[in-house]
Amino acid sequence: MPRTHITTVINGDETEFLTEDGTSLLNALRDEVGLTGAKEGCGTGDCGACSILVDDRVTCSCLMFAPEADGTTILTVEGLADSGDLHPLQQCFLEGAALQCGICTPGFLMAAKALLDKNPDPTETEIRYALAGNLCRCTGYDKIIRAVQEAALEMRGK
Amino acid sequence: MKYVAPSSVEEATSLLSASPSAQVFAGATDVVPQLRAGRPAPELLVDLKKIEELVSLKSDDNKWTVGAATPTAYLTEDEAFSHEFPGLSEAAGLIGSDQIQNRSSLGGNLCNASPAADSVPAMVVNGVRAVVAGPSGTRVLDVSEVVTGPGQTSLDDDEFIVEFEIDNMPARSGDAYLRMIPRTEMDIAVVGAGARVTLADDGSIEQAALALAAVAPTVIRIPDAEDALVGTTADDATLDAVAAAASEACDPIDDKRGTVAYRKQVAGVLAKRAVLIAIERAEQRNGTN
Amino acid sequence: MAVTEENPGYKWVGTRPIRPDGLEKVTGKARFGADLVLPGMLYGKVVRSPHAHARILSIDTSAAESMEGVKAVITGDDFPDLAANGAHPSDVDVANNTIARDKVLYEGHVVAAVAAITREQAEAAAKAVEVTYEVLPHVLTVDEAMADDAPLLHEGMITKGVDPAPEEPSNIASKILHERGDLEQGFGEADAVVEREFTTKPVHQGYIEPHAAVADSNSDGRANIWCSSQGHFQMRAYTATVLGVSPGTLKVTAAEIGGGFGGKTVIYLEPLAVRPSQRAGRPVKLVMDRDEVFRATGPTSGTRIKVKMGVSKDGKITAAEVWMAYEAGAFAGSPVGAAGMTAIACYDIPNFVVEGYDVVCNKPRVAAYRAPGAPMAAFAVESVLDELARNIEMYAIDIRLANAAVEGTQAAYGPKFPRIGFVETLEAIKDHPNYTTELGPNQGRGVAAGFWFNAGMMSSATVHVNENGTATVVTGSPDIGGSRQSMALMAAEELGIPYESIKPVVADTETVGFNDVTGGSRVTLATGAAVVDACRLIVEDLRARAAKTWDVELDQVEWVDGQAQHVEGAQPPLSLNDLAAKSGRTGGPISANASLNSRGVGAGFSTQLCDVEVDPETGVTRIVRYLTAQDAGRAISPDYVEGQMQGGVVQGIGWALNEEYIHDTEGVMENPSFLDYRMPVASDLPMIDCSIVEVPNPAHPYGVRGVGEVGIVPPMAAVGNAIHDAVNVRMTELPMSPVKVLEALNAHDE
Amino acid sequence: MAQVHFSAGLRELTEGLAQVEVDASTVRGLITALDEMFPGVGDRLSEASSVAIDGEIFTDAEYEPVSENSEVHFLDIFQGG
Repeated sequence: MPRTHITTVINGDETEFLTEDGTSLLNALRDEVGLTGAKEGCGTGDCGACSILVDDRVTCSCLMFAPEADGTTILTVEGLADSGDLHPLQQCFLEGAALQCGICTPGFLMAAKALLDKNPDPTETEIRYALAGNLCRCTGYDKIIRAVQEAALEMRGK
Repeated sequence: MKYVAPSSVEEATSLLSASPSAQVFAGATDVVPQLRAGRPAPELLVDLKKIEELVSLKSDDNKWTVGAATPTAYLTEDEAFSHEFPGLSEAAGLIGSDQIQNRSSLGGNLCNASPAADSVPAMVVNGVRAVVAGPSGTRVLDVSEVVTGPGQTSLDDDEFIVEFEIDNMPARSGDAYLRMIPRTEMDIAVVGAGARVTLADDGSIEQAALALAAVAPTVIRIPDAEDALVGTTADDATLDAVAAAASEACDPIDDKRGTVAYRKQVAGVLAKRAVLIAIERAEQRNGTN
Repeated sequence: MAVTEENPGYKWVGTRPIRPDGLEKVTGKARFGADLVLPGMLYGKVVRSPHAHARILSIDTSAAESMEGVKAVITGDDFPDLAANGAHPSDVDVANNTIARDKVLYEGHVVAAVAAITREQAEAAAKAVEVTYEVLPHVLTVDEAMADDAPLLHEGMITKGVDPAPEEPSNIASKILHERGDLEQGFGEADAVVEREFTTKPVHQGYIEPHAAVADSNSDGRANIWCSSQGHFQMRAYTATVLGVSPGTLKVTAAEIGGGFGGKTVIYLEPLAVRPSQRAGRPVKLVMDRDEVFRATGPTSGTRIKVKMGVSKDGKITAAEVWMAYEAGAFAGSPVGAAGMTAIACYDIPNFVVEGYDVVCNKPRVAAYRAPGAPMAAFAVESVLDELARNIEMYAIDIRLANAAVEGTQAAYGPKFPRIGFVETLEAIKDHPNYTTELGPNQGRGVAAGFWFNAGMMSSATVHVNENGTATVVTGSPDIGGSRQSMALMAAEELGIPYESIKPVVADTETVGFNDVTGGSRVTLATGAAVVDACRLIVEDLRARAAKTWDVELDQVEWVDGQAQHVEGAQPPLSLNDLAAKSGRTGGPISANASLNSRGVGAGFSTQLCDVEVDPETGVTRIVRYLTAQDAGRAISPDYVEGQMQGGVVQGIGWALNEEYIHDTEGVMENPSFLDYRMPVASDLPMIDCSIVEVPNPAHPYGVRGVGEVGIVPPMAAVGNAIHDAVNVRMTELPMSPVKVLEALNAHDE
Repeated sequence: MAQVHFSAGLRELTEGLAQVEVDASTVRGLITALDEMFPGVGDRLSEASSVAIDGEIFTDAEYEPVSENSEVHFLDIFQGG
């Protein structure tokens, strides 16, 4: 089957790849582009482990067909740090022990970034609802919520 | 599966007419899980999001127009829209996570034809109209006429919804949507209830609309409850009658998400609560809109 | 906050530095099971049974084999017949669960596997494998399976633990029994007696990472395997058994693991990747979809449990009678044994009978899940105890204090307890502000306690001192919850060098000595003890090298703060860096191994306090406040001790409120997705308050007990007791979903 | 003599006895002695994964020493998660 040529900007770099039309953007990123930071936990948009930003909006990459990405700008967890300097969310997740196994962490970071970009001073409840699309089975969410609060505080201070 | 993203309504309809096994989609938030669950793959995937009018949100003096593929996040983020139709905005904001709401749309939520679609009761009570495009032009349907049964719509295979029209909220009116899910998020409604009321000058209810989701093969209106409300101030006895009418009108199924008895009982509870919120909002708007 | 016998004055143990593997995990670099790509790699796909119970009449693979890109198709016939070879029955079960031979025993049971060049080709080929079944009648619950004329899963299953052995086969794999004293006398002495029957549904571990394995094999059968596993040595052993090869021919590397909770202590995919890889001569990757994870892995047992208990007016439990039946799924081996031992282990009870049955049924074979078996039994026993406390008007905490097991109490399962910290967890709850916070309308408060043994088992560790005085700590225990941090903290403490100078590594099966699975809350205890032993060997070696350098006797050298010091100060100290830099002069590289079979397991106790609010019109329960107090022995890494406590509680809350396997009448799972298998999301929960209790385990160098499991034991009863406190209905079925709570409220009103 | 305790499930093999005294210096010696007293019990005990000696639980305890006054319990198989 002929494959479709896709041009995107991923983590700041113009990136081209070939894909079958029915392939999910998640699988294209992982298999064709070699970015395995986004994870497949469910493939149906229920766990958020595959969350990425597409044109600044947080999206489950498992629910996007790869050709839909043509012409978009994508940010994955691999592009979250600024040339080696961790994003405050990454730093706060580390310092606050907000991860155990770490499989959900890339998705949480991207969803939390989308939240803080939109709402720099969220309440605990707003954080909990904004992250409700991201499942974590290890932490009970407590330390994740605290890490996002901490990162928000730090980002507002800057 | 071949993917195409037409840039005009005409291009889309001609693609659909030419390919009987085509699937239109907007956010694909239902299509992808269904394909994964084993639904036969269509030959053609028609992405409607590149058609300008399908992704838009506008208002004029009389009405709002919402492109059928507009992400529901646009609705909840739009302060004017959310002020005009707080219940519809809330319903849109209940469709899945933030991730989903950046993709899901009113058109997709309606045409997926699930009895449990959150936005549909809120659209029905607001009298939303669907502008449907097909090979021979467009036609306008009341939203309540679109879904005919679980997974079934009145649209032809080569038709799709372009946009929704919603008349501005009248003075002294308010809408509300509530749903019951076991968790706080990320669930399909076990029961959903949308309500809208318009109050008379004396504070009594002049018009009422009540619609329930997930309690019948399609979203249903509850005329008995609406009739019971009109002319009253929604005192306890009236609300009890509303609840009873709502429970009575239900024709639900037992499934993994809830039982018949539960759905009937909770339909009454949510109907009552939704009406009360709608009344409160109507009082707050107090004629000045 | 910590209840402690003494302040040990550690420099690193008990601190909260950044975890060693953290940076890779927040930048997306960490490599999990499905992330590995090898040159020439094929994609595999498994073919599964659509039936709950059926005889396999034939499998036709010819169409699949002829499809484009398909490189191998395998079935059960491609594996040795272990039963015919006289293998141990439990090994036969492992093999037959990995791929069915004559019969499929549950929906999702593997019947074949394919490997092809692309994912899409593999999926198409899997669909093209034609299996002809003769559908058989099935049984889904313990009641159906134990019925007199129930269809049998295994024709030869004779109940173990019954004397004389039954002559007829049944679905009851075994019976367990514990008893002491005289029940009749005990109930005779009681002033209040409560008898209740409880049911619980199978629930899944719910790890976010689906199972994944990559195998690269050759025609000679040797293979490299990368997998997401809680124990790659165990995977090696199981895989070798199923393939009929020597374990030494397999090299297994543990990928980063995306959660396990017991569910990744067993094999599913590894042999199904190795065999096609061997056929094709190319690497094969197999990754499960989420629905495969639900249908064919995991869950823990659904149960039916009857509890009768009596108490005297002063709150002493006089007698307890517990009957329990646990679903094993398709093969023998439910955790009913542990359930029987833990059910009443928190309390000192003079008269009891605990009877349990391990029952097979046509559902996926159960796998370990966090304190396997204990949570369901605790739900039953702690609910009854709550009711007894109300009957005699005693506070829930106080009735537990009145009966609490302490050092010297003879546990219901046999031996006397050494020093334990149960009472301290009860007191920690009483001392916490949550205990006296005022409740609002429709709110209620519940208490429950739990016990878990914790495990020891076998571990190995190797410590290498690098030439600049840093150290590499190598173990074979996959890190599922931050254990590398604990290893580094203990090594830093022992060697006296900074935590940052230690690099903890999880090595493959060829690079480090044997390690049992990461399970049973054992890693910080047992692997930690191996690390401590290896570090102590290093320190001995360093002292000897310093003595050689100074030309003094060994006893003239002490190891203090990361350096060799002369006891009389006659020599300038030699740091680890100094000694490492010149190791060539003093005997060569500095390295030590330690291997052990751990002793001195420290039992874990947890007491929890839950506040709920119930909507009486919809039956929805929300958690308002939650406090967990747990005896960690010593919290080596408090961040990750809290993480284990909070994570265990929230899994328990999910189990309590919404999680369950739902099967249709044909035995097909109806909710194999995260949408309908409702695990808690962030907005469902409050912060989970933790009180780490530290009653050191005297048998461990740092007092560690193990913290991973016991936290999931009390929540279901804590939530149920809180619901009762809020709306006065006693919930006896899990999950306590809105539907069930509203039914109970309606029945109560009538 | 070490005190050996049997769980109720094992008592069918020990003529109903809950406890016996055995002269042995290791767990293996103890199992051998018990098997002589109660034929068949040895296999069952060897299947048990854990042994508690004076309250301390061991896995694969065959060669663990047992002292003069030790209290020994054989435990049913259980698995951690």
